[in-house]
Amino acid sequence: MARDFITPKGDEGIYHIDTASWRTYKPVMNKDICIECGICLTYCPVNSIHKQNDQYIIDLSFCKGCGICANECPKKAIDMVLEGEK
Amino acid sequence: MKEIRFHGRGGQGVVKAAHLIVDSAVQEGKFAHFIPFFGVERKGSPVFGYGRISDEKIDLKTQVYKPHCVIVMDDTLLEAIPVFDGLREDGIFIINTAKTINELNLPKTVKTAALVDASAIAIDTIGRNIPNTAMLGAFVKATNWVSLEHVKKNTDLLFGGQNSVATQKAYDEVKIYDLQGGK
Amino acid sequence: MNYIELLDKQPDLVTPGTSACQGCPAELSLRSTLKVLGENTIMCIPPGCMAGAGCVGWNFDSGLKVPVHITLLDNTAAVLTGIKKSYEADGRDVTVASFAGDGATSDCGFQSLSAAAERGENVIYICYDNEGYMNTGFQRSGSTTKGSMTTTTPVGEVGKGKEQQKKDLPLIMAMHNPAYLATLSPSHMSDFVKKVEKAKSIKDGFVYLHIFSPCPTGWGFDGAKSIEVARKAVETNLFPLYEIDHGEYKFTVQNKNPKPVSELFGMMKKFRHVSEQGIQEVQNYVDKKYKILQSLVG
Amino acid sequence: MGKTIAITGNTAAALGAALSRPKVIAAYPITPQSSVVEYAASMIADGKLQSSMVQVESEHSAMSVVQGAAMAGARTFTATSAQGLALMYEPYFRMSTLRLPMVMAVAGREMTAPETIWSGHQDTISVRDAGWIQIYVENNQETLDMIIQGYKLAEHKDILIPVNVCYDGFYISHLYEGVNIPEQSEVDAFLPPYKQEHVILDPEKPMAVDPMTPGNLVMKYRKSHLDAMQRAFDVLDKIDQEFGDKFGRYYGGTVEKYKCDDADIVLVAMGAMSGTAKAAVDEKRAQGVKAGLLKIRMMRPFPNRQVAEVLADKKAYAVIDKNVVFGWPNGAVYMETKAALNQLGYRVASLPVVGGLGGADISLDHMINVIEKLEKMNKGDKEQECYWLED
Repeated sequence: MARDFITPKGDEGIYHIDTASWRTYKPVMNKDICIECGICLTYCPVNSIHKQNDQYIIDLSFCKGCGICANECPKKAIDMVLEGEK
Repeated sequence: MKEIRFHGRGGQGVVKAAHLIVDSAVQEGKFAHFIPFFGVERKGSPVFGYGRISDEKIDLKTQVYKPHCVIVMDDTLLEAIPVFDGLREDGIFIINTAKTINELNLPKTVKTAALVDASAIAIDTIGRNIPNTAMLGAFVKATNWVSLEHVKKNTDLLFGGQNSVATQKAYDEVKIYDLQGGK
Repeated sequence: MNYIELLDKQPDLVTPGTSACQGCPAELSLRSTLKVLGENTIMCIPPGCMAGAGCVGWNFDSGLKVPVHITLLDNTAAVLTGIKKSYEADGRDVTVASFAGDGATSDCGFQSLSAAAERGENVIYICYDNEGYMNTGFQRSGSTTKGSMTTTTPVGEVGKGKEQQKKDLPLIMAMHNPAYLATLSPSHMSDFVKKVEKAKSIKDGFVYLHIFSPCPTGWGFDGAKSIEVARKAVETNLFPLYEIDHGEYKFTVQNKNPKPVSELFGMMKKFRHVSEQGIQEVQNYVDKKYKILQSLVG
Repeated sequence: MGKTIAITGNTAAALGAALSRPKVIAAYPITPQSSVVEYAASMIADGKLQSSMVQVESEHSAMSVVQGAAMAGARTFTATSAQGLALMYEPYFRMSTLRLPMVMAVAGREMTAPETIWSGHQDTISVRDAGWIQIYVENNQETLDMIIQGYKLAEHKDILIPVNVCYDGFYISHLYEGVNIPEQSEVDAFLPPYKQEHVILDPEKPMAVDPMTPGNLVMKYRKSHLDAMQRAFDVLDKIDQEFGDKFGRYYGGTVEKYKCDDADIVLVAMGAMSGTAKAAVDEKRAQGVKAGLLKIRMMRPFPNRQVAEVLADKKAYAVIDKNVVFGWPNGAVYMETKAALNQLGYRVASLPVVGGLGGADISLDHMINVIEKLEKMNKGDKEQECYWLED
């Protein structure tokens, strides 16, 4: 796309970086323990947790592996697991 | 082109008086301007400004050094400010004073002087010692550079009340002295 | 729709991959805020962590899915005013909001903020308070808590961290008589969402929202604990949650048995050096502030 | 065609702005500009001006408010002076580099210290390299007319650069003289509503305005800005022609050449003092001296060709600066004029002159003295020492 250089503006797309590669540990949800309270979803800073078909799913595409979800889960249903394991 | 220097004190309406002269001249198809010289505006502090009236466009944007007319709104300024500086040989000196021509003791360089007790007229007409609109009457009578009719009309427009009465009264009462041969 | 469903279903208007630190609650707050404010929003973000994290865009790409402008550090509230005035003149209802750090808010941007609040501009000024200039490496700000170690209030033979108490920005802004003011914590997300919803509904004056935003990187704690730290700040009354709706003061989260601030101090490195006496000074300040708030609530 | 009434320069500025129908005005009072703010506010209070006016707490915020409004597509106006302009510097730079068109009137005032509130060009000269177009005017009529023209110039699709209309503090801001006020309908026909297309903050068209930008792209934005500035000469000349055809007043565009064609010696001046220089030229012409005046209207961008073409074949010229360049022993316009001649390969004897700082009067005698100094110079004369117009 030929671009004018009048005013600096970002209108071509959404800038993002691959934050998934930042992870050392990844969250893994134990669905047997999960009570589907949704607490993890409300605290995920990167919006990686969503409800799908009545289940909470962690999408790892941008998850930075911060561990807030695991820390805040009232049932301790999320484990932080070293990347590459399991 | 006629050049005028105005002297007065903050609160006496020097700028408004000058504006009324310019308004009148412009309405008469002439060119005129006024450049005030501001210090820090305070009631009572000396103020001055420069006016010009001409049949041709005025390009000058500078102070007046050789006035054809000096207007002094307050005779206490005679002691404080060099009001006579540069007044032309054929220049007119107009002053608001209750004093007589002899009491004023004007320098010999003044050849024509117009005296009017504008403060008394102002108190008498508008009820306050704001002598500017009365001084306009004296100015018109002494110079005839703008018409009394326009000045009075503009005074009515700007101030209303008894101000144009003050203008007329001063026009009628101003005393003009020819001091060519000394007083 | 409860707040969990709302946060789940509303579109995320922030780029999916910002470069905010792991566990950054400011990123969480920005996403949650924009989910509530929605697409009819214009966002101004002055220099700070969220701007630095890419939310204001890079090259030819935007960092948000709503219009965003990086204001100067010190003119955010004035720029909000100008944008809003233009839309008001067109008769178009657009939410105009900021997401500014505490430095841009309490320090050099305060003059423009104070004036916009005094004029009662119909804009939403949001401050995320991470108690310092974290984007540039944690220098102290007016909003830094007393005792805190920062790079400009270092701890050494003589230095004992920041010597002054935290500037109480929400209360200062309260005295500007805004249409709506609230303190928010990402640890209390239901309360958080309600307050942003209320802010969005205000059409008759200035809105000021102050979000407490612990910084794992600068303050020295594990990013997994961000929400815990934020919660502790509420529980200790260091950051009480209240709102002022057109002059009506109200605690939105009751705190019957506040915990000592020492519990908060123990959670992070920035207070590690603070003596008991130092903690007590902050405790006294917190207690005094809370009493003032109680008297305002009445 | 309108009516002629006597008004001050500040009123002329406010009226020029009002006739241009800005959507948003934000301003903060400062001597000698204050009555612009007051007059605009009174027009709004009287229902004569349909603008949204923000009474900001500082010039920094004034420029920031209009920047916000401009990003939302509004036509905006503000005015300031000296310290106010200095306080504005940060958003001032941003307004121009975001290429947001607007007009800001500046009642020129000296910068402190020493403490002063009076006339001077130091304020606008000091920000001449901040990306704005700067035009200096000579009287109240030109102030009003140039503000209207300024919008047309700023908003021209080949330009998109904000414009300063610089009028001398007191000597114009408080000058009271007759000004022809054009009819609103005439101005509307000359200056249609502005529709911003190159950038917008609008939820219907989401974009980041001013994302972080790497140096290789910053280079492109800067080059584009400089290119647009170079187009401003022609655009201003055309706007001046169009304005003159419509309103009967032509100003010469980038420069006004007053009796320059057959002149041997030329004064170069800018702003209110140009009027006094014209009077001096007339007086010396009456004595048989072939003098002329080159009035620089556009200071940024600097009309190097237009200036050099006038001066190239003259015996000598003097540039009267109402500012100084710290670091050179003279003023800025002199430096620019000399650079313009040099750039095109001309060498003409020249005299730098500085006067009028802090409201000091530049008198008719001063101007005549400068002409007389030039009369004594020869074509080959080297650099002259700066001549200071003192009492």
